[in-house]
Amino acid sequence: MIDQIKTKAKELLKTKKVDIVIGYKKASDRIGAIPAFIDKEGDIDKLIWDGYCVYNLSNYLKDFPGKKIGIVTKGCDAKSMTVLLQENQLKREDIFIIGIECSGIVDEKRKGGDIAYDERCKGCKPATPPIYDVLIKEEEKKQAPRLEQDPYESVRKLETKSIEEKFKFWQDEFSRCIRCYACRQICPLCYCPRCVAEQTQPAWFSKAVSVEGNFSWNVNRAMHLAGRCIDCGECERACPVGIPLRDINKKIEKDVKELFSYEAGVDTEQKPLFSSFDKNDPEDFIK
Amino acid sequence: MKYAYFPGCSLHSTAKEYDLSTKEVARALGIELIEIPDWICCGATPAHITMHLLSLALPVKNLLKAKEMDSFEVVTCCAACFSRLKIANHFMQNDNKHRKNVEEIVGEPYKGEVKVRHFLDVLINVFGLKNLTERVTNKLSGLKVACYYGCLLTRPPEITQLDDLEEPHLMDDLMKVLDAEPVKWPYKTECCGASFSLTKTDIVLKLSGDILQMAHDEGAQAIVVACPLCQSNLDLRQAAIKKKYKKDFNIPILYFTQLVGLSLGIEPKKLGLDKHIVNPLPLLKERKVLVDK
Amino acid sequence: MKIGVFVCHCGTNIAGTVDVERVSQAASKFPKVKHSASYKYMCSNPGQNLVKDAIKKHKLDRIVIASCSPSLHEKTFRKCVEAAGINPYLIEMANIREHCSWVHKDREKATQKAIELTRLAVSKVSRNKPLEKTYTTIEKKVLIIGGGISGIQAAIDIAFANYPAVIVEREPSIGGRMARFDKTFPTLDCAACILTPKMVTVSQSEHVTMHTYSEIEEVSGFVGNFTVKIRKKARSVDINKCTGCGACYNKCPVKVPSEFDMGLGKRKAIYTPFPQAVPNVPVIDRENCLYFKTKKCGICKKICTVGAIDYDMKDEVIEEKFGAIIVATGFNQFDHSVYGEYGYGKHKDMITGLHFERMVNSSGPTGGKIIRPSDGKEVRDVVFIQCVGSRDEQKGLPYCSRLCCMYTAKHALLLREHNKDSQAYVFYIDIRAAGKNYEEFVKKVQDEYGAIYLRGRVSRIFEKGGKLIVRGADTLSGAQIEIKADLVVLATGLVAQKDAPSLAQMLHIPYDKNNLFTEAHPKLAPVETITSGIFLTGACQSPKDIPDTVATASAASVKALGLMVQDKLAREPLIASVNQDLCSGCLACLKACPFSAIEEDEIEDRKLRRKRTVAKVREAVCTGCGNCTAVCRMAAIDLEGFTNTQIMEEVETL
Amino acid sequence: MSEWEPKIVGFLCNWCSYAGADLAGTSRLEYPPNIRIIRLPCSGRVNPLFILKCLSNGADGVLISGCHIGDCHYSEGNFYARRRFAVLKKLLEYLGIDPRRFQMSWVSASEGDKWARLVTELVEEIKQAGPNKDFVRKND
Amino acid sequence: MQRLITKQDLVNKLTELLKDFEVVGPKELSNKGIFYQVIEDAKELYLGQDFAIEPIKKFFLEPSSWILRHAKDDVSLESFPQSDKKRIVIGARPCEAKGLALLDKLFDSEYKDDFYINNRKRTIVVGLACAKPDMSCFCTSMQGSPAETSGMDALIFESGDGFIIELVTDKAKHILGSIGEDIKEDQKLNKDKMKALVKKVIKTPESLDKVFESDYWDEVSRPCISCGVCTFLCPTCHCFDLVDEEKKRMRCYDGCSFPDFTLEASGVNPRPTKKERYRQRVFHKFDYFKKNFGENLCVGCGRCIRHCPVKIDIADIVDKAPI
Repeated sequence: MIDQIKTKAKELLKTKKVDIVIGYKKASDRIGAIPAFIDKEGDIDKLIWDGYCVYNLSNYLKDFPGKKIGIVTKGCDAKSMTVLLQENQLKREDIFIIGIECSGIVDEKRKGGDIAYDERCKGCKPATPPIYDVLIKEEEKKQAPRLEQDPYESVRKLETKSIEEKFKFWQDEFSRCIRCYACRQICPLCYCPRCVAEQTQPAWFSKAVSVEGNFSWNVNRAMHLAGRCIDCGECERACPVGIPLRDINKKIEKDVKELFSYEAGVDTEQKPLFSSFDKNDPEDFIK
Repeated sequence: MKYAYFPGCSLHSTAKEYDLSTKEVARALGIELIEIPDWICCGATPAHITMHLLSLALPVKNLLKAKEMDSFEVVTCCAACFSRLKIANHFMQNDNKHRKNVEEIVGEPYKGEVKVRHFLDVLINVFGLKNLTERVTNKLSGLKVACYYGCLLTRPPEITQLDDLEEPHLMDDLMKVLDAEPVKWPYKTECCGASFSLTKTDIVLKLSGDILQMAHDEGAQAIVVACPLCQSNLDLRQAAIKKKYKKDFNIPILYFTQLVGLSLGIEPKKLGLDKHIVNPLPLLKERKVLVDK
Repeated sequence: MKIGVFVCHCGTNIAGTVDVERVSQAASKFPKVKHSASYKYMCSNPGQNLVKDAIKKHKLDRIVIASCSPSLHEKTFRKCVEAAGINPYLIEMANIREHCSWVHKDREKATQKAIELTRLAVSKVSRNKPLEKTYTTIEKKVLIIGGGISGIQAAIDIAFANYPAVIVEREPSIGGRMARFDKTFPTLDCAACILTPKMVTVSQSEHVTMHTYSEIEEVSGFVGNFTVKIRKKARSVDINKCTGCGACYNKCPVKVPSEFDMGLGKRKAIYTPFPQAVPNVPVIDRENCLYFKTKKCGICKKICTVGAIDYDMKDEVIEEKFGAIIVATGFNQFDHSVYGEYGYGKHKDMITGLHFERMVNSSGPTGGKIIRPSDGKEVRDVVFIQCVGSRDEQKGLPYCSRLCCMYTAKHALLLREHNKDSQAYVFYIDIRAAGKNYEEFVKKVQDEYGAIYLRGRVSRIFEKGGKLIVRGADTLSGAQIEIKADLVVLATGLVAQKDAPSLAQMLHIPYDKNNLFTEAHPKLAPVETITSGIFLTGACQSPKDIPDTVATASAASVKALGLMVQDKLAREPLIASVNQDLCSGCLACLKACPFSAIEEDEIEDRKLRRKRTVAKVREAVCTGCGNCTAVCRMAAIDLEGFTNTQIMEEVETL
Repeated sequence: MSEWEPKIVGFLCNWCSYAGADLAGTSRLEYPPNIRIIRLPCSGRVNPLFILKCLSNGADGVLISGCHIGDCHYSEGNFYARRRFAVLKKLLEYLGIDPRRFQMSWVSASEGDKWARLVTELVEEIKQAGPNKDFVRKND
Repeated sequence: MQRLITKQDLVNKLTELLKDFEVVGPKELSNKGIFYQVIEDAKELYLGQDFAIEPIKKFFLEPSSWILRHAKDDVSLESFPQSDKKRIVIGARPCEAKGLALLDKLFDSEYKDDFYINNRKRTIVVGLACAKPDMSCFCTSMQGSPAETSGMDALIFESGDGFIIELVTDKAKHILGSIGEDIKEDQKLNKDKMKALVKKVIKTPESLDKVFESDYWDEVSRPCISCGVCTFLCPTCHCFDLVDEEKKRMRCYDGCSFPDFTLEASGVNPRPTKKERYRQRVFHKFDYFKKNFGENLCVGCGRCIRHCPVKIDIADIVDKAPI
């Protein structure tokens, strides 16, 4: 399968169909992977594909303005490209999507024990990218076990707690936030030229590492991803202090599905969640 | 195909022949009908004119029994049972207040998850007319029938979701497959007066008489029904109508299951064709659609 | 920055509950406040002079007026400070009357709150920016979409004022629905007799241009500056050469059902829809024309002496600019085939009111004979059913179609006039005859023309013995009614044109759940839309009879002319603006703008050294609702007068 | 210090709710003085970040009030607001912010009485919820 | 001076110190990892070998802290009052403590940073020697070792069931000298042997001047996502930003990785792309600081490698720099 990727990459570069291929190569520790940016045919052999190829590479598309890009893409990553296309951040003709029918990636943060599939892969279905130019199937590896139960189990569990318990829970979690903005930077959909967190006129919320500053930042991040987040899980993975960010993203994902039957990243022509409405949207919360 | 079967009280009494023929047809076609053990009243007229909640709780109880059988689809033949079960499901799915009350009565949560089908629906939409065509050995050619649907099978349409409200056609389609000839007539869903059966028989005679007249005028030799109440009214009242209006129709009133049975080559007796007031056998003999054994 | 605060007593209205002096004193200590004062009536001339004098004396550059609701006096004080040399958008008002003194009784608490409200206003004004009104030019031409009576009347009115009007009509002729009518209620004027002169006026006016057999393809721009693409469909007949002699359609061998006659009569493959058509130039129906189907025939071309037939004609798309648009697209008939009780539209001897109009018309397909379409026999018993589709939330329309009562009465009258032995039966729910001489007309039909009115619904119609059996209830007598009818006429309701939503989307005007176009205000702006420069007339907004249609046409014309006579259009500066450096170009704002006031723009990004797409506000279109600002994740778009900085400053001050 | 009085911020649309609050005044309908109104053109103008700012700045409650559905001066603004704040409301509750602290209402220009009643009830609810001390900016 | 102490000795001593001192030490949060936090009960202390995610730096140079405020007259400015509570940090690793020693060179030399100095002065740092360096650790290449004591007042070593404590400063001897018992000569640890535990070894050039313009920086910075993980978690990174909020001035961490770093008010950024910013990071650590203060501004703790969301390895990058 890696041969297929390499063959395709070679062909793309040779025929000048693309200027650069974004894929994965071995990291310095010889175990993990690191994003690879191949613009010379000679470097193609560096490309790898294994369960450590966790990154959502669509984050890098913005780094090469004006260039044609070939990109190795898992199902979840392709969904974020759908949103980027929907939001006018990409031109479809500028990217060549080497779609991977991925069978799951490993959970890097898991300590000890066997190598296990990442939690986010269990809810992933189908693993086929919604958009691609060529599809490469992964045959050798065993599929990540599909999560048969409710994908919102942990969200629901939290929902049932009392308001005080919920506050306590999130206060504890957010208190560790150091505002490194790794969650934002790794997110393929956080592409604002200047994030509101950095603006000073007005200062939207406190930059202090404090209860309200951290709270505001995280609510802001979540709201700005409402109806956009495609649950690639990169924010939670990148967070050095282990804040369960997916539990927030999933909560909104669940709500907008229930309230507005809206799902992110399924259709490039779809209007953004907050730039559209239905006359019959629920309003039982309004007095 | 395996279903929980809810016969209802009529099919165990006045409409025995409907029960018999349904079971025969099902057996012949390999449709497994397992009677819900210990079923109770479906909540029809006696319950629903007295107490709304009772008329919901009774069918829900039956549906819960079906659920215990691990069978998530219930089949019934009686239009009234069909209506009650469907209505109960509708309320349990859409009306929180009623659901809560009913759940309290039956002591179990239920959200309308057991699917309810009429046997007509199963024959046509699940077994399929095409498959049925292949199984017909004894064509009912030349038999002119008026398909009569009555009031409960299609109404209210948002609940029954079975057939066209004003111009139902399921039975007509079925008859065509048996090579019988369904007549075009406007009284398919006209009221037969069943609700007044015992209280104001006069009205029933008038209404049922009109239906028989229209069927007769349009050239029907028999009327096909899918409801035990329709059947008993139209069949039973012909004598009284004769007396009052001096009109002797002598039109046999048959269940669609009986005709399907005949076309599959099942013996008339097994289909209960000997249990009608207006004897259909002479007609069926004349039309040469009886199976000679 | 020098802020002046002026607190109004409003007689005792404010001073009765709020300690105005204390508010004034407290305000003088707010940051950046250089002067504060109070006065009995700040809005009075002496009050305004006090403000003006203080501005000069203390060199104030921003003003807060603590008084009543800004909805009352914001304009007053804007003018006042402007006169004193301050930009009118550098004032804010603290509403200490409606929101404070009038709703609280405790003097201490009310005073406290008044101080707080004033503090809010001071903090907001400290972030205000001077703003200037903007001006746009106006294209002095009006587009009228639809050439029915509505569009015709509007064109006549515009032309009368010597401004150019352009009618776009998709049918081959103008005239619309009214051209199909026989007589009009309640006066029984011949519809053609009163419509034809108007059609001729329009066709002869030097100010009116007609594009018939044409459709709107695309609309862009904004009030004063609409750019419209019009598709002129290939007519296959040169409109400039044709003399209207009619030889072509007389000889054409193909006969098809006539749309104009609702299928009751036939027309040729080359045809004018009706004899008085304007323009009197035929069109070839390419779907049925033998030449187009088989490349044989060509009779019309051979016979045309002026060589007007052009088989190779192509659709042409033209682009024109307009200052205003009048939408006069009219209505469609409700499709009654949804009703099973009426036989799903399958009975041959059941027709609609519009069929009846054609049938009863002496130049119509039956020569004015009222017959049964099934066998051509003259009718005796005719059942009219009102409210078919109308007032039926289940299967039809929730609204009343307004004219069916009247046209049914007219039909009942015409029936008896045409056929002395006939009998009309009318099933109705209510008779709604609210109009000049309308009620009298219905009464006359009942009393003098013997129409039997039955209050009730029809439950079933079926064929028996060659007749239609109509069964229904007469709720007044409580009886069941069964009528053996020769003909049933359904008064089907009026519905929006099928393509109304797509036109509305093109024009960026809202439409309701029935696809009827929505007026800007149901009472006070019934012919305007929320998109300025676009006006509504006739039944595209709601069912209307002819007098109402003509009235709204003239009303819309006046609105359009009101724009035409302006030199320039002034726009309030309280609109959105984009900081293009911050804009990512995601265009969430563009998609969320109810007015299409945002467009794409391309800028050279100096940081990235490349061109990129960003949003840009079309200033003339923006109404200043601010929805865009709230969907902008990067806060790149802001609303003047209610900027993020102003609001955040207010919140900070809490 | 005297008994604690809640501080409530109201973001009101100019055309319906602000006018409704004006009408409450013109009709002399009394209600508690705890609300501070910020006038905006439309409920669609309200950025979710305003709400966060209010809460972290010490407001005990925040109210957004706009035109009833169908009445919006800008025809659609309140539709957008409704969708936006349906999500925010659920999110805040999920994160442990007392749902009473963030509310939304439709008040038309003719509903002065509704406005007065609404504010009275709101103040009562916020009083029960108590001071917003968890989430407030600490002045250390 | 080395002494032998038992776990219980340590717990008892800390319990005693809790009365007068603020005690900071590693805590294990379930599923989240190890975090330095203020300890309220000595039993909460985690003294295992897993590394804390954040370095101890955050107790000396806080992620965000108020430094100035408006005085009561609303016009003049005054410094924010600072805490003078005595503090003991326990469990900091040698690399992190060395980071403090490097920060001292900057904040407590020519330029005096009152806030930092105050935090340093009021704190005793008791380190914990590393018995299990992981594959990201490269302290020995940065003149450190798993048993380095620079920046510390005392260092404890795991030894059997108990610890060996090495008291470095008088401050430490004064407070901790009384616990445990004197150590015998044969029980003393061989610190040099511990160096061998660190497997990752890199070479750092004397100067990077020659490669400043190299395309190498473009290549190695490409995977960088411009987040602040490496700088915020670095025991030596000390860039900060000043923010005015509500009449107060705050300083908070900044990082050369952020796109807004060194963005000027005019809109111009002298380091416009990741390439320049990443190069700045490497040069600051391995070139400029060395030229100014004689040492690399890196202690080889491996945090930036361990926690980089895209596994960028600065050690590898410096090692392979095309000198």
